[in-house]
Amino acid sequence: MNHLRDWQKDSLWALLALLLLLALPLTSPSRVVVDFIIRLCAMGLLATSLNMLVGYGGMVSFGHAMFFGSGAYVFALMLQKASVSVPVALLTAMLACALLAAVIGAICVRLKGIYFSFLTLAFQMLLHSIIITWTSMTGGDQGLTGGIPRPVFWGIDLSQTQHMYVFCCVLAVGGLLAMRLLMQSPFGYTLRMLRDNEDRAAYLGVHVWRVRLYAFVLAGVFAGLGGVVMSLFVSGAFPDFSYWTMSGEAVFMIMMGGIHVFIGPLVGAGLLQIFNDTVTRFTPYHGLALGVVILLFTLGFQRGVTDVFRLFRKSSAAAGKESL
Amino acid sequence: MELTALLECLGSVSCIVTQSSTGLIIGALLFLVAAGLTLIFGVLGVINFAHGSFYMLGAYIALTAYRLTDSYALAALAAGVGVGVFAWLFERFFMRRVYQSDVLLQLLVCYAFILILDDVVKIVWGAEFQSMGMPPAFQMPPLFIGGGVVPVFYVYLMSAAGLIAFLLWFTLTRTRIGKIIRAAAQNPSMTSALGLNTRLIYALVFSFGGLLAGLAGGLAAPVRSMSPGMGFSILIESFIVTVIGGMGSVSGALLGAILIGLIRSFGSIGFPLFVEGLMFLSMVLILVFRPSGIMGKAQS
Amino acid sequence: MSKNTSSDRRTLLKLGAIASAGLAAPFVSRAQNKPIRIGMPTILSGRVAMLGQASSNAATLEVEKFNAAGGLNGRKIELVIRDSKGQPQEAARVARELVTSENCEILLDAEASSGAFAVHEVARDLGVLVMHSVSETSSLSADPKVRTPLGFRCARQGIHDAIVGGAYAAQVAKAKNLKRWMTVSPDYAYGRDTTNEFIEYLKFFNPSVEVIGDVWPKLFQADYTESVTRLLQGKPQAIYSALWGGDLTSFIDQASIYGLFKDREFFAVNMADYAVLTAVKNVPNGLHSGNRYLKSFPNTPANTNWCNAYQARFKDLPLNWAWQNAAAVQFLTTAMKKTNSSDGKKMADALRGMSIDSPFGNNGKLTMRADDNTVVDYAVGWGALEPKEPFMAKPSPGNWKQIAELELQWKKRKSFA
Amino acid sequence: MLRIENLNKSFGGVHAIENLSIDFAPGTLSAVIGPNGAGKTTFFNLISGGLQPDSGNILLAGENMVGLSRNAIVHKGIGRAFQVAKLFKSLTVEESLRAALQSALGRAAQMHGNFPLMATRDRAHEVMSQLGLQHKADTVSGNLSHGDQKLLDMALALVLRPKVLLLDEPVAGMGPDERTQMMDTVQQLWRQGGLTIVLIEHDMELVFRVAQRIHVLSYGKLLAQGTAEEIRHHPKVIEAYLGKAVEHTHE
Repeated sequence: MNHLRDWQKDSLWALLALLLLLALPLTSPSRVVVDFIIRLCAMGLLATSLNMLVGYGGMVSFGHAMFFGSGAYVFALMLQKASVSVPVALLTAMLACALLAAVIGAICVRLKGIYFSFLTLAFQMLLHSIIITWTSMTGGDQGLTGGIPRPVFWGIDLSQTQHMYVFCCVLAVGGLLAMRLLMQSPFGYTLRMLRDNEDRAAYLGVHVWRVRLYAFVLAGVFAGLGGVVMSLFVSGAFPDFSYWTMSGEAVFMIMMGGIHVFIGPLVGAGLLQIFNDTVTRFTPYHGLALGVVILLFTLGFQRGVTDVFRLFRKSSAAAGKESL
Repeated sequence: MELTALLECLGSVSCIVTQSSTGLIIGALLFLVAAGLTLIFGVLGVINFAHGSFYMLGAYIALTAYRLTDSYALAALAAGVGVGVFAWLFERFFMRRVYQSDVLLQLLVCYAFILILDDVVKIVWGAEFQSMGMPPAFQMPPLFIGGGVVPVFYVYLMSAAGLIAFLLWFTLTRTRIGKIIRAAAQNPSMTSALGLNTRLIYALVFSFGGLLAGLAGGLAAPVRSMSPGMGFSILIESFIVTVIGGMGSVSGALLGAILIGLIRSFGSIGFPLFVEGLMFLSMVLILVFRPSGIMGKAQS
Repeated sequence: MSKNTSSDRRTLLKLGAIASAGLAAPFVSRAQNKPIRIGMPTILSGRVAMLGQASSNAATLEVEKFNAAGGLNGRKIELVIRDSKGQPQEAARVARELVTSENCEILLDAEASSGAFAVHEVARDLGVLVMHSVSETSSLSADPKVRTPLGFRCARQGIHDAIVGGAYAAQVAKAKNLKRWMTVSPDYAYGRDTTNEFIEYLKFFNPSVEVIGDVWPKLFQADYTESVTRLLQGKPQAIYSALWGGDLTSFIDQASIYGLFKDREFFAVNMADYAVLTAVKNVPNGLHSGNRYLKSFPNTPANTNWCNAYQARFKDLPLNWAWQNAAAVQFLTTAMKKTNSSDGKKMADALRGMSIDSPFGNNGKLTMRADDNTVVDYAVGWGALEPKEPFMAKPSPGNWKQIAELELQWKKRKSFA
Repeated sequence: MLRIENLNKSFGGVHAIENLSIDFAPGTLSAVIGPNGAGKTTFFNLISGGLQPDSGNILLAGENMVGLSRNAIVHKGIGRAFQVAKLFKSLTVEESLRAALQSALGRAAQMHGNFPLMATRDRAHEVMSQLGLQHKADTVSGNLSHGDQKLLDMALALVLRPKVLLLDEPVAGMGPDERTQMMDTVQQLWRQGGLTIVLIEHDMELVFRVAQRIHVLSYGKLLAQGTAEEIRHHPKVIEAYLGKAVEHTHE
């Protein structure tokens, strides 16, 4: 019965988080909070899905944002050009990301270490050039403009802020829960085996290439989900979404939040967003400020916030199971 | 796609001459920047993602030095030395502390400096783009060689690139310091066990890599306007060159640079709208079929 | 010189912060005295930071003038300037935040195109008045699918430049018998659109012109060698370029050493902007440009005075983005005075079709065209350049009647109208 | 059980394994010895699929393993422990074993349900108690002592119920007491039956004490094979190997 309890515990936490999120706008009428959380949903999905690869699988992807961008573009295009319903567009976007990730992943996951990173980066830049070049479909460098139509479905009208907020929260919490369950599943532990010692895992009968590919595809799908949320937020899709800067931001989020705790990337995304939103308000030299903060984290702590807490907890508990 | 144009060009000698010389010029400029990046990777095993920013810093230092002295040679020298010193400090106080860490931490430290340097340049030199202008000595009509046109200034830049390539090759393979550097690259613990100061070697190599980036920025300053953030496209270009040529291989960087130069000069005829895409595509193909690059050692 | 402007901006931001602290204080309750807050998302970092700097400078100057003159019945305008870093999602975020948390009633959007579209959608979503002051992309106002009743544009448009430039270049081509043309423009929407439109009107006014090749370097490319040699090989008699800013400067520097401009006419629409004119050290002969902003065009006291005031205040010459933002603020303040309110809908009604006195007008007046909420009648012209003040001695101003006619036909072809 | 026929492998012209044929009978405990560079580890790598032979056959109960991937060979029943323990350093002992088991059950990529699977519990505990690791069940592998790491490494191979267990220097880097203890454990495992064990070892005394049959490699070739007594007196072995080994133990 032990495994059932874990599963239920995670779901209960997710439900609680969702209820809290939904109650939040009631406590403060400010739309800033709502906007903040919608963006956090998008970036949290991106960062957490990247951490499935980096933190759990030991696969350092430099090009993860390509799926974020693909998700945004496919979703927006389906609504704009194919005029399908929102759920169909959502499913198509995730499916497209899965397919793309399967093709690119099949090539990338064969490579190890830094070469895997380079190849993902190269694919991302290639995809970015294609988006820029294929103007008739993507709108090129201007992005997909003109707004995304949001037909009402199941009584949900995404042009209303409240509906949109609830929708994004449900997508994000659902996505995060799904990733959590995946990472706690047998598959999740196989992934940890590969991270710790890929060679040994192969000698224990693990089909390394296949498991990595599954992880790559799954991470791509959830990054795409994040892209969908972002495209709803900005009502469009832009080449920047699949640019290296977006991947870089995601990498920084997971490093800032910590890669050894499931919600670390989410915490990192939140912290970076708070930092960014505050600093840009006061100075145009936010690059300088962010640079200093990054140096503080990388050289001072050498690890993310949640990892610091985890170490602290571990050292006070002297011993015990790893939380990951 | 304009494949007919490309085929037409390939059928004409003068077009081939011109485009090839164009490719060589682009390649020479690319090599100037990429050499430092690949040298640092080859010896230290770290990727200096701040390399483009070093280039930018070099260009700006050259600009100021040129305005002060009116001498292009002094400007380029100041750029190289200035950035070399900066790189030494950067290595000493920041990079050194993350050599043993995850590549992600190294990436972030460099990223932090990309952000910081962009803002510093903006504070010191302003947000508007700046231009140094061609020194009067090079304001002369271009040379006509074998049906192709080659500006005098580029002849000079190409010789500089060739000289640097030769000096690097000579130093690394024919001198004692080169032997020590190669030993430090292959087996750092053995090198320090032999009583050599690995740390100093690393600092020197990093600083020299920075010097090359700064020098490149200074050398190219007369024909490239500068603005904060200009380092990024330079980083991407030299990164592609380095990966294609083989991370850590100086001769690979030279080959990669020329290859990219040719891809750009001929690609701009055949695929005018997808030249950059072609560069990434070639990087993908190299990584898929020969991950360690043209001249790199095979993946273990 | 830029040091001064940035410290000015810092003071400005500080003032903004103090003012917002004052706003939060409880004793400010009387609605009449509540300042009118205008949110201004723009680009203050990265490669086009000078765009944001010129825009915010000019807007600040106009707002100061308005406030000094008593504001709107004592209500002053507060400009809240935010950096979007040139990222569309950040532009959307900043724009939303300006409205929802900074209580801005109006958005003055000084974003480049993709950011402008993102801000446009935010304004549509939140129902606030937005004045685009930088984006030159026609579809922002021309495409009825994109247009909103509360969205306006106070910026030049590529199509206008193309018609005027086409007419001017056709004349030069006739006079000098220039038949073989090539183009070199940055490979992105603005570069492609303006180039195609220019060529279209060049051929319209002079059918004997033949375009024998086109070259598309990347935006912010460092090395233009392959573009230059492609142009050399084509042996055109004239070259058109939509390159701008630092890219144009680099291109000219690199092309000069190849002797590309020798015995050739070069038409660069974005050349006559002080940033480029002052940066290019060796301006070649045979250079023609559209006006971006010139102190001497229109050659009126109002324009010269405005330029002098700007230069005195910021120790820098105004750029194209500067006049557009100044005019944008002029439109907004005039609409406020006319409706005696800062209500977006009322102001929008007033703005539609409104004409204002402005130094930047063709005949001293600027008009916000009613059909598509976009500015017309601004000073637009082309002319041959020389390396020193006044740079363009004999500009040929565009004919707005002709522009309007041709623009309408163009919109019909694009099924925008 | 495991038959090696005419196995060859060379690296850039150097013969690491040359025309090697050995038959490991079912249920035996055999040892492969040889000086450094004799090709012992290469031999194991060839059997377990880490390297592909240039020619020759590796037959497990008559079935040829050549050309199969590492994971396929594991599924056929050849388990392997390493000279330097290869562990999953962030997983606990029990988690490691259960993760290994789930992959043997073909459920490595199962995405539903929680880890660890119930189906893996009993076997994991069985192996832990066989090897005396039960009180370390919740210790993170990376924090284990050297000896325990070697045990866990062996346990990882053992937990999959291999037919043939390859042990690469099971006592490397251990103190004298630990060595004896480890060898006792190996012997116990073997006595429980059903398992064909092949070990590589440097420590001659241990090998002569436990191994039924000993195969001596030198420069990739089979020099001699036989019982401990036969090997001890084999002239070629004494000449080529034992001298060095004696020196080695005196160091």
